[in-house]
Amino acid sequence: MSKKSNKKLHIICLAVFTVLLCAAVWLLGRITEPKYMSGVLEGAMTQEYYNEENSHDVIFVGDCEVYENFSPVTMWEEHGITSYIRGSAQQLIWQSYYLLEEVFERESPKVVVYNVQSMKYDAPQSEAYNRMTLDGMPLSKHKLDAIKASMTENEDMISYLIPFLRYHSRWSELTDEDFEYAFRRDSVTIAGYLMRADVEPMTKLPTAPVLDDYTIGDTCWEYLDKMQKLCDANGATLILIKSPSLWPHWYDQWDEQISDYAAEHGLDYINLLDVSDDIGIDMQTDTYDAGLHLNIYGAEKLSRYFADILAGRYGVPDRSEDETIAADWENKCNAYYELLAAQNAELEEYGYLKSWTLGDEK
Amino acid sequence: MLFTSYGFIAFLAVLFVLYYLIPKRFQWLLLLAADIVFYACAGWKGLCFMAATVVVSWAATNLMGASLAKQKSFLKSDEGKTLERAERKAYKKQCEKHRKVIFVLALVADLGILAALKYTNFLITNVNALFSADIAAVDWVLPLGISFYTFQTVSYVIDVYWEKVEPEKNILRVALFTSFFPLLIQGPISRFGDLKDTLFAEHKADFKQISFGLQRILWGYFKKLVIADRLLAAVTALCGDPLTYTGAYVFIGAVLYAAELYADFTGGIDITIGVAQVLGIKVKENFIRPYFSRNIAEYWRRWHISMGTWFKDYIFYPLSVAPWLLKLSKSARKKISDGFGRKLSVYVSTIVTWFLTGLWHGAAWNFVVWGLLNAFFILLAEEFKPVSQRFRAKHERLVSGFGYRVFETLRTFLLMCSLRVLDCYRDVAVSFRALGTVFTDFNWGEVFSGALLQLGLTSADYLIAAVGVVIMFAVSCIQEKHGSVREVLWEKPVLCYAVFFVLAVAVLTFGAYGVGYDATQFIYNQF
Amino acid sequence: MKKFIAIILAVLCVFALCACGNDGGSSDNDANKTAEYKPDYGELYYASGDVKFGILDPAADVLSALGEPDSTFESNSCAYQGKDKFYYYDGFEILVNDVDGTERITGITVADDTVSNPQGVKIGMKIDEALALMDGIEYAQSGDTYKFTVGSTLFRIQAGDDGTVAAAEYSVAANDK
Amino acid sequence: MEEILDILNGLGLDADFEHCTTLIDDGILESLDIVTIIAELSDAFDITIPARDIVPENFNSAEAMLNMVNRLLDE
Repeated sequence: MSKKSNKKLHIICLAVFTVLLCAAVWLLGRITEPKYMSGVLEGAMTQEYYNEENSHDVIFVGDCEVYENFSPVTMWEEHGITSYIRGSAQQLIWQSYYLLEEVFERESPKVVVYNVQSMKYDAPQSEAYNRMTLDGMPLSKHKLDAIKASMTENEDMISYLIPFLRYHSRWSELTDEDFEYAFRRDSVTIAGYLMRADVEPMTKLPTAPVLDDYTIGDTCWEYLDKMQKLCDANGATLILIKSPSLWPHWYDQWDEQISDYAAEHGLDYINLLDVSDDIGIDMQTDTYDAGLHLNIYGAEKLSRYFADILAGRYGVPDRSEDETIAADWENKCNAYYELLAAQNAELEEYGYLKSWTLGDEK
Repeated sequence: MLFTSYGFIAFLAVLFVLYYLIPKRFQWLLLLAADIVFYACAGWKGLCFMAATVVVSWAATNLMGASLAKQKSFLKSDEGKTLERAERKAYKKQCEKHRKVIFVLALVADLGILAALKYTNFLITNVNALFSADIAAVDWVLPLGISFYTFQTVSYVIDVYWEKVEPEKNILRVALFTSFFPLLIQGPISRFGDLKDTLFAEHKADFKQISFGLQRILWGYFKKLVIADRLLAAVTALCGDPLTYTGAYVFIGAVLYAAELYADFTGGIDITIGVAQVLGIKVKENFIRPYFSRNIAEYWRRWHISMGTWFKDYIFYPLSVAPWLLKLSKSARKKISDGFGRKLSVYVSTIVTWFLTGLWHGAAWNFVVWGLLNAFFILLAEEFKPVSQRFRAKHERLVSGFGYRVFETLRTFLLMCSLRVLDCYRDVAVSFRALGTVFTDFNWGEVFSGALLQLGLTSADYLIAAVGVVIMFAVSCIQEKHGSVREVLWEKPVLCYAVFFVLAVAVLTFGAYGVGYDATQFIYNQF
Repeated sequence: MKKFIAIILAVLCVFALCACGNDGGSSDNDANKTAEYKPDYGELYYASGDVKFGILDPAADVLSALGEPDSTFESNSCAYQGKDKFYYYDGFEILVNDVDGTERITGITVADDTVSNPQGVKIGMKIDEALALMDGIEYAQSGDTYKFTVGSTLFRIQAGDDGTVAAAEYSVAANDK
Repeated sequence: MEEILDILNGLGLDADFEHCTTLIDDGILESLDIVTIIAELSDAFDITIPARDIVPENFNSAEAMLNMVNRLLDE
C-alpha cells in the first residue's frame, strides 16, 4: 500500500470512527437512561407533557403536593376545565419557573398555579431529583438555564447534555425495561396526575422541628418575581397555593412571609390547609401515606373544591362543548378509570400497589 | 484540575486547537500560559512558590553561566601568554569556587522550599515524640506537584553546574520547563537537556503524531478509569481495616494494589506522554513493563525510571565519589579488610540513596523503612551474586528455560508487593503485622466464599477489572516482543480504528467516572 | 505582534485564574465534608429511665432498649429518595435516618412537659431557668433560639412568646463550621 | 590501556571489557558496578573522578574510561 493511500484510508476511518462513536454514545445513553416505567414513576413525568395535543387553560407547577393532590380529570368532569400538572419530585422553584417558560412557548394558559411548599428550599438539593425533573426536558435554552440553576456542587453540565456520561455505570443493572423503553415511554400520569388508590390513615404527626432560620431565601423570591412577570407578560394569572398536605410541616412563619409578599405584589395566595374541613378532607381515608400526600379520594375532593374556585373566581372557561378537546378528555377519563380499576384490583389481590410503587413498604 | 475531570478534557481540547492555530514561534508561550492556568486551578499560593523556584534557578544558572563564560574567555585571551600553568589553575579554581557558592545557595533555596513545606510536620511529630514536646503541627498547603517540579529544577541547576547543559537566558523558558503541566502531577521528572530541543521548538501538526498521542491518552484513561479507579474501593477497604482483613486478605490486597498502582501510575504517565505527543513534544518513557523484571535492581530500572535515574545521577554517584567516603573506604580497606572497604562506599551510597528515595515518597517512617528495605534487598542480591552466578553456570539449561524466567519474575513481583504493603497501611508496625498474618491466618476459604463482594465491588466490577488487567497484560506481552502496538496497528487503519473504537466505548461505559465515583486522584499526586 | 500576543496571553491567564480560583476553594471544602459520622455528644445526651442515648448512636440498640414505641411515623420523601422514621415514646420522639448505610438517631425531640432532659430542662419552664440548668455548656443565641453544641450534637431550646421553653430538641450539628 | 583492562577484569564482573563499547547503553554495567569501577580507578591512578564525569559516554568502553582517566590526570 502506498503511503498516500494509507493516509487517505486513515482519514476515512477516522471520520467513520468519529461518527460511529457519537452514534454509540447516543444509543448507549438511550439504553442506560433510567426509564422510570415501574417503581419510581416520578422520573417519567416531565417528558409526558410534550405528548399533549391540545392546550390547557390551567397549568400547575410544583412538587408532589400538586401531582399527587390534584386530579385534572375531576376538574374536567366538574367544570370542563382543561388543566395539566407540570409536577415533578421535589421540583424547586427555579425548575418550576423554567418549565413554565417552556409552557408559554407552546401554549397560553389563563391560569398558572404554583404550590409554595418548595419555597423552603433556596439552593439545589439533590442530584437525583434534578435528574428526574430535568432529564425529560428537550434541549432548549430553558433546559440549559434550568440545569445551571439546579446543579449541585459536584454536577457537570456536560453530563446532562450527554446522558451516557451520567448513566454509564448502570451497565451492570440494565433490565428488559431499559431496552423496551429505549425509544418510547408509556404514560405514567393522567394530565400530570400520579394516581394512588391505596389508603394509609394518618396516626400522629411528629412535633415540628425547630428551624434555625425561618426566612425564605432570596433566590426563591427572585424566581417568584420572575414567575409573576412571566405570567403577566403572557396574560396569565398566577395563583399561589399551599396544598393541604400535613407533613412536612408548613410553618406559620413561612405562611406569613408568603401572605405578605402576595399582598404586596397583588398576587392571590390560597392556603388550602386552612380550608381542609371545607374541602372535606378526612386524613383517615384520603391519604395513602399517613398525611403526607392525598390519595385519589382526597385528590378528587380537593380538585372539586379547587375547580369551583377556578371557574368561579378566575373565570376559567368550560371547554366541554369543544369537540376535539372533549374527545381528548374523554380518553383521559377512560384511562383514569381504567387505572383506578387496575389499582383497586391489585389492592384486592396483594393488599398494596405492586405495579405502581417500589413494592410492599408496609 | 484532575486528569480525569471534564474540565481537563475541555482544557486539552482548547489548548490543542489553539496550539496549532497560532504562529508556531508562540507555541511555547501558549504552553506557558496553559501551565499557569492549570496550576492556578490548584490555588494561587502554589503559583508563588513555583515562581520563586523559577526565579532562583534562572538567576543561579545564569550567574554560573556568566562566570564560566568569563573564565573561558579570560583563559583563552591569555592562551600561552603571561600566566603560568599554576596561575591559570588557581584562576580556574577561584572561578569554580564562585560558581560553587551560587550553586549551593540555589540548591538550598530550591530544596529548602520543598523541605520546609513537606517535611516540617514530619520533623515536628518526631521531635514531639522524642522529647515529649508539644509543638503544634503547621497547616501548610503543599503546592501541586512540588516534589516533581523541584526535582526537575534541581536537576537543571546541577546540570548547568556540571556544565552538561548551557544555562537558558530566557526566564520564561525556564518557567515553562519547570511548570510544563503534563509532567507536573506525576512526572516523568525530565531533564532540561532532554526537553529543551523539543519543548521550545516550533511544531507542525503531524497527523500520525497527533493520532498516536490521542491513542495513548485513551489507553491511559482505560488503565486509569476502568482498572485503577475500579479497584480503588477494594484496596482502600482492605488497607483501611488491617485488623479485620488479615491473612489471605493482605495477600489479595497487595496484589490488587499492585494492579491498581500500576494501572493508575502508568495510565497517568500514558496521558502525560500522550498529551505531550499531541503537542509534538517528546517526553522520555517512565516505565518499561516493570512487572516483567527478574530481579529487584532490574525492577527499579524499569519502574518510575525518571525517579530512579534522578536519584542515581544526583545522589548515588556524587555520594559514592565523595572524597570523604572514598577516604573512609580506603582506610577501611587497610584497617579492616580489603573486601569490606571496597564495598563500603557502594553500601553507604546505596543506603543513603534509598533512605532519601523513601523520604521523597512521603514524610513518614513507613516510606523511610520501605526505602531502606529496598536498599537491603538490592545489596542482598549483590552479595549473593557470586552464588547465583555459580548456580547459573551449573544449571544453564534450567536457568535459560521459560519456567525459571517465570519463577524469577513472580519472585520479584511478590517481593515488591510485600514491600509495597508499607505504602498501603502507612504504618510500619501495622504493615509488618499484616504481612505476618499472611503466613499465620489461613482464611482463604472465607475470602472466596463471598467476602470479596463486601469490599465495595460487585462481581461485575471484579470481572471488568480482571478483563482490563488481562488486556493490559496482553498488551505488555506484545510490547515486550514486538515493540510499539500503535505502530503495528497504524499499518492496518481499519483494525486500528476498530480497536480504538472498542477502547473508547469501554472507557466511557466501564470507566469509574461521574456521579457515584467521586473524584479519585492519581495516587502519585500526593508524593 | 509579540507584545500583543503576550498581552492577550496575560489577560487570558488572569481570566482563567479568576475562573479557576473558585474551583480550588470548593475542592478544599469537599475534603472537610467527608468527615465520618460518629456519635460525639458529651453531656448532650438524652435519657429515658436507664437508657442513655444521643445523636448518631446506632438506632437498633437504643430502640430495643427503649422497648416498643407508642407509635411510629414514616415520612417518605418523593420518589423514594430516603425516608425519615419517627418513633414516639412517652413525652419524646426519636428520628432515625439512614446515615451512610447505618440506621442512626438523627433527632430527639422533647414533645411535652411530662419529661425533662438529663439537665432538667422541661417544656413550659422559664427560659432563664432552663439556661441555668444547662450551666457549663456554652450556647449561642439567635432570635428566640438557644443553641448548645457539643461535638456532632446540637441541642436547641426555643423560647415561646411568654418567655418559657416552647420546644427542645437534639439534632445533628452541621459540620461546616 | 593494559592497566585499565587489568583492573576491570579483576573485578569479577560479567562483561567483555576488551571489545564492548556499549557497556552502559546496553545495561551490562549497573550503577553498583560503576561505583566499584570508579573506586578502583581512583585508587589505582590517584585521581578524583567528579560526579559530573559519571556519564554513559565515559564508561561505555574501556577506551572511554582510559580517555577520561588521562584527561583527569592532565588537569
